Amino acid sequence: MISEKAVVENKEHLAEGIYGAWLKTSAAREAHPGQFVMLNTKSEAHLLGRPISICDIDRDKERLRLVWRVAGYGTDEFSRLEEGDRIELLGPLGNGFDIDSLSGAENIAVMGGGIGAPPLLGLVRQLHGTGLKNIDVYLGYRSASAGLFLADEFKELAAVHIATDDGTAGTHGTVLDALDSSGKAPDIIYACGPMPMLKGVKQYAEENLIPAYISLEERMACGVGACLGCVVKTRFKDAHSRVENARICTEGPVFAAKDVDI
Amino acid sequence: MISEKAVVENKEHLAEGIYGAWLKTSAAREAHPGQFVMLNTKSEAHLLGRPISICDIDRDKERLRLVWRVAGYGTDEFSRLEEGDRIELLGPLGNGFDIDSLSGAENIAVMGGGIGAPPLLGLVRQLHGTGLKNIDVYLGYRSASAGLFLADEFKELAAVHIATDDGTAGTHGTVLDALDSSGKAPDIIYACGPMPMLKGVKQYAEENLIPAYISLEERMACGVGACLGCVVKTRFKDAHSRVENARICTEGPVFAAKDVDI
Amino acid sequence: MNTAVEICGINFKNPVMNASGTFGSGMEYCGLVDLNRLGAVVTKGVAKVPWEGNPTPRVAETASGMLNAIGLQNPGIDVFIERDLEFLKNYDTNVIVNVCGHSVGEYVEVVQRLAECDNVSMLEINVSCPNVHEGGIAFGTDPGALEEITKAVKKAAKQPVIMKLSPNVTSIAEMAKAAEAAGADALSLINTITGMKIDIYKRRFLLANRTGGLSGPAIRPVAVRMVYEAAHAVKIPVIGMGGIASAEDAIEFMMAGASAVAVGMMNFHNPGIMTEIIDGIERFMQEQGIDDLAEITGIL
Amino acid sequence: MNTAVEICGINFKNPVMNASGTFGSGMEYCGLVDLNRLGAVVTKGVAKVPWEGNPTPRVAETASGMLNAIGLQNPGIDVFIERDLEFLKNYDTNVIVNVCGHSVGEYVEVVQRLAECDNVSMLEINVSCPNVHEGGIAFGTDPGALEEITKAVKKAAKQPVIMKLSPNVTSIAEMAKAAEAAGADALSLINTITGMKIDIYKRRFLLANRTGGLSGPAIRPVAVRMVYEAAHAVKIPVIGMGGIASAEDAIEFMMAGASAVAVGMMNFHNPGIMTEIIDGIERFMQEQGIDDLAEITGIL
Repeated sequence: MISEKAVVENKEHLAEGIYGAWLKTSAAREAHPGQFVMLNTKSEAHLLGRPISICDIDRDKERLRLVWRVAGYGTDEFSRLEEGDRIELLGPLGNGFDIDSLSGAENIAVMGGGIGAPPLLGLVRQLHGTGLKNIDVYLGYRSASAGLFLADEFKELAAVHIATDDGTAGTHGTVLDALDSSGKAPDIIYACGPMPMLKGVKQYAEENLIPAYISLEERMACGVGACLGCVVKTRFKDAHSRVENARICTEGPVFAAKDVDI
Repeated sequence: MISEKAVVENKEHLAEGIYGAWLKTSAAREAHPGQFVMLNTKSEAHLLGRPISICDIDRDKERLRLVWRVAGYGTDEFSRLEEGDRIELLGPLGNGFDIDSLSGAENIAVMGGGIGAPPLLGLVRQLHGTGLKNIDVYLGYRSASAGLFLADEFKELAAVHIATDDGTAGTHGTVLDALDSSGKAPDIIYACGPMPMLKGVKQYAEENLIPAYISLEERMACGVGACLGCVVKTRFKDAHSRVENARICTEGPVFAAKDVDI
Repeated sequence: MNTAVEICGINFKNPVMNASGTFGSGMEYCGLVDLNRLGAVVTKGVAKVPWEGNPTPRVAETASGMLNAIGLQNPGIDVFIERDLEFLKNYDTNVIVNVCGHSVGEYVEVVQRLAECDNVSMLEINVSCPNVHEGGIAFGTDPGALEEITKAVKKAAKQPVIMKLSPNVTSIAEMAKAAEAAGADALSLINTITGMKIDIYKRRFLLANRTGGLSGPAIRPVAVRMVYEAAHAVKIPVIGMGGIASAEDAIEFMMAGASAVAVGMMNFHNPGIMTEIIDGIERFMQEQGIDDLAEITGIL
Repeated sequence: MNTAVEICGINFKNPVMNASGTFGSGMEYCGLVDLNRLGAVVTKGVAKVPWEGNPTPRVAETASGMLNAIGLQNPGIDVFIERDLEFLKNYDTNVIVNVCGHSVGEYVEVVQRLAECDNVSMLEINVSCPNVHEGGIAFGTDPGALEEITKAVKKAAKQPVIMKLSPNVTSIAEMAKAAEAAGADALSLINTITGMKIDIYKRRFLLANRTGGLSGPAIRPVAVRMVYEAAHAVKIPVIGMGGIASAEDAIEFMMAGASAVAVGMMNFHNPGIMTEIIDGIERFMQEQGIDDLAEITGIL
């Protein structure tokens, strides 16, 4: 984990309100898919770091790709970053996706809802690199008109199934509807997205007796596990906290769906 | 009085820590020498306007020239303004120099100490415009090495006498020492500068029984006379406040030296 | 859609007014702000005789806020009536007169003088100025003293009485209840929080008065909490203030329980802010399908 | 030049430590911050048994500050002693253990357990957490309750006792005197100021706990004023905190009367800030020709 000024190498406007950038930072050396970083705004009135998930990793060039949605002051300021700008970064943070948990799984479902999709791109690239073939990616968007960001990049690595809230592309509905209409029967799920979707994934996994790993979000202050601001209720006493709370920034953001109460 | 976004037309770095800019603003229409404007920073953590005196006025092109010294967060931010930038401006504010008070005076002394010099340039330009010839300008600086900002521009309009704290240019000492060594006997003084200098000017004027007009500074909040943050003790009950306090931002910043307790 | 609110039987065209002391009597701002658009103009504190106020420096900037220690400089009630109140007769807005004093008797004298004035809609009794040592804050931090002065003022007052509460107390609910029990018609809060700033290079206080009142967005969360606690402790209406800088902030105070809101130091940053907030409240009501602000006042 | 300070006979290599709750036990930050450079590590509040804390959301950003309502989640004294205190034995810095409880008895039990621990330099008694309803803040806002718990803790304590005071009181001087009279060895202040933030679009509180504690540069002027008032009311040393974001801020607190200072929320913004402040204090002493910090402590 390092704290340094990263340099913006390029900026992307991927869709309505969705931006991305490659940041030059030595944090890339130790980063894994599913981890995140904290970025500071330049404003003395907005002092908490903004957690942004890592979309892609380029270890050789020591670069991290971040993709975010403009949701407030910080992400709006970031959307105006330009090449060469420097930005305070803390990371990589969190546990990331546990690939070992695959243990012989053959049909892998990767499900991303809205701005939950970006952290899954690095995961799918890693899974693809291990030679796994049966990877199905389910991506949920508001509408085709708002832009199906990252979909084409996922297609280079896996079979992609689109769902949209308004039916303007792919299945009319959620990623779970897309899974349903695909007729596939995954034996493991990796998911990131809004809470209603994650609840659906958790329920699906429990009904089908398969493991699911979900990436959670919560308001954070420190990002490193010190402030205990971002916890999730757990089924068992957490080894660190000794209560039924786990730190999303440290024990997470990725949890086995069965272990958390959401 | 206008509140609007002014546009930076050009930026000047005049001397060590001394910057200037011409701002396009309709406030120029009604501005007079000796008045000031309030400029806002872009920071949500630094919310009070910064009072900056008007150095020069271009009514035709609706431009105001401001010259300031970097003394804190705001003036430092302003020093990084670039052509085309927009900045929130409120002004023109205050009374400015009262030319009618000349009433037949022939030998005019204009005294500026340090960052007190800029507001006097517009005054001297105005006096010069009225055809007055015997205008002597006394300018005090820290050191020649730090830069004798605006001195050449004053020279185009009047006889300039320099004083420096370290003697590296002109008289070794203050503007009052420069007046002394010039052998001149002014019958009116206009002055702006640090408080010790203004006290000296007030004393000189009283000893020599001549009128002196001095421009004062104080920490301000509103700049328009509403908050009563910036007052100076007066010799007589002030017509507005009904106590022996006058608002520097409204009754001033220029006062007859005899009327104020400094 | 209706932005009007009623407080103590008085109609306000909208819930937005200035906080006392940040707007003079409107005179200095009338060239920049259309006073007719405001729900009310709240005048700077006035006493029975002229007050000199504190020595300078009187103001200092802080992170997202400011400190002030003006010390209630004012020209006295005589000049105020003949000049400031006369000026305000030119405008179609409510006038709320903020009253200060060094003793119960002084407050009462000013209130009696104002009883004759027909363009005064309400009185705001300033028992919470942290920068006046004789009296002032004392009334604002002791429930007994607050009840005493509230009763005395109510007896003399012709207009409805707003007691302006200090945040520098352990329990704002207790103070709110004391004022209500003593007959206050409404409450306004918060006044400023006592603070201090030091120039470490000159080794002296930044304010000549040593301490001053902290205001601005920095204190907004404290103000919202206290408005919520006060509004839930009493039945009389509450006027909320403390760092309001946008229509969203104004709505936040109303949802916390405020029937109206006042804008303070942000008038200095942007003289147009009150009219912008009024426009913003209308936009919010349209977007959210709110016909009457009563639908959201104290909703939490 | 000497940056060391002595508090209750204990030597601190410099006056800079973290504020409890913003730094865990140092474990999470030890990869980013050299704990050996700090004057002390102040651990997060620990109780006799594990506490679950409050529901989420527990934090919210505000203008130049933040609100938190963690609710003192902690693993309990057993785990704390065997894990956190063991970890801190690897570092050459003072350890100040922050103690919390729901009753006098619970505080005393924890203090008794800590009496056996030889790498605990001081105890900080948290009687001012605004986010714990049973106990906590109650002890911090009533002078009588504060005296009672201070006496009980002092009787059981082997290490010097710091009472951490709440700013949510009418008179901080009265509370400081009560703690001193009851035998406190030192004071630390300020804890957070109770605040609230509302999501006006979702029409709900931003914090699940409704209210939370406001910290950060926004409240610094209030903290400096209270440190000044407390330090001038008592003879025991005061540890100052509240929005410190730079060496200049730290010096400001010391000039106001603090013998040492704690950095809180700004650790979240910049994990390197405490060491930067230590370096900055050294630079300031050099520039100003100060040999010993005692020269400027309480100079105003």
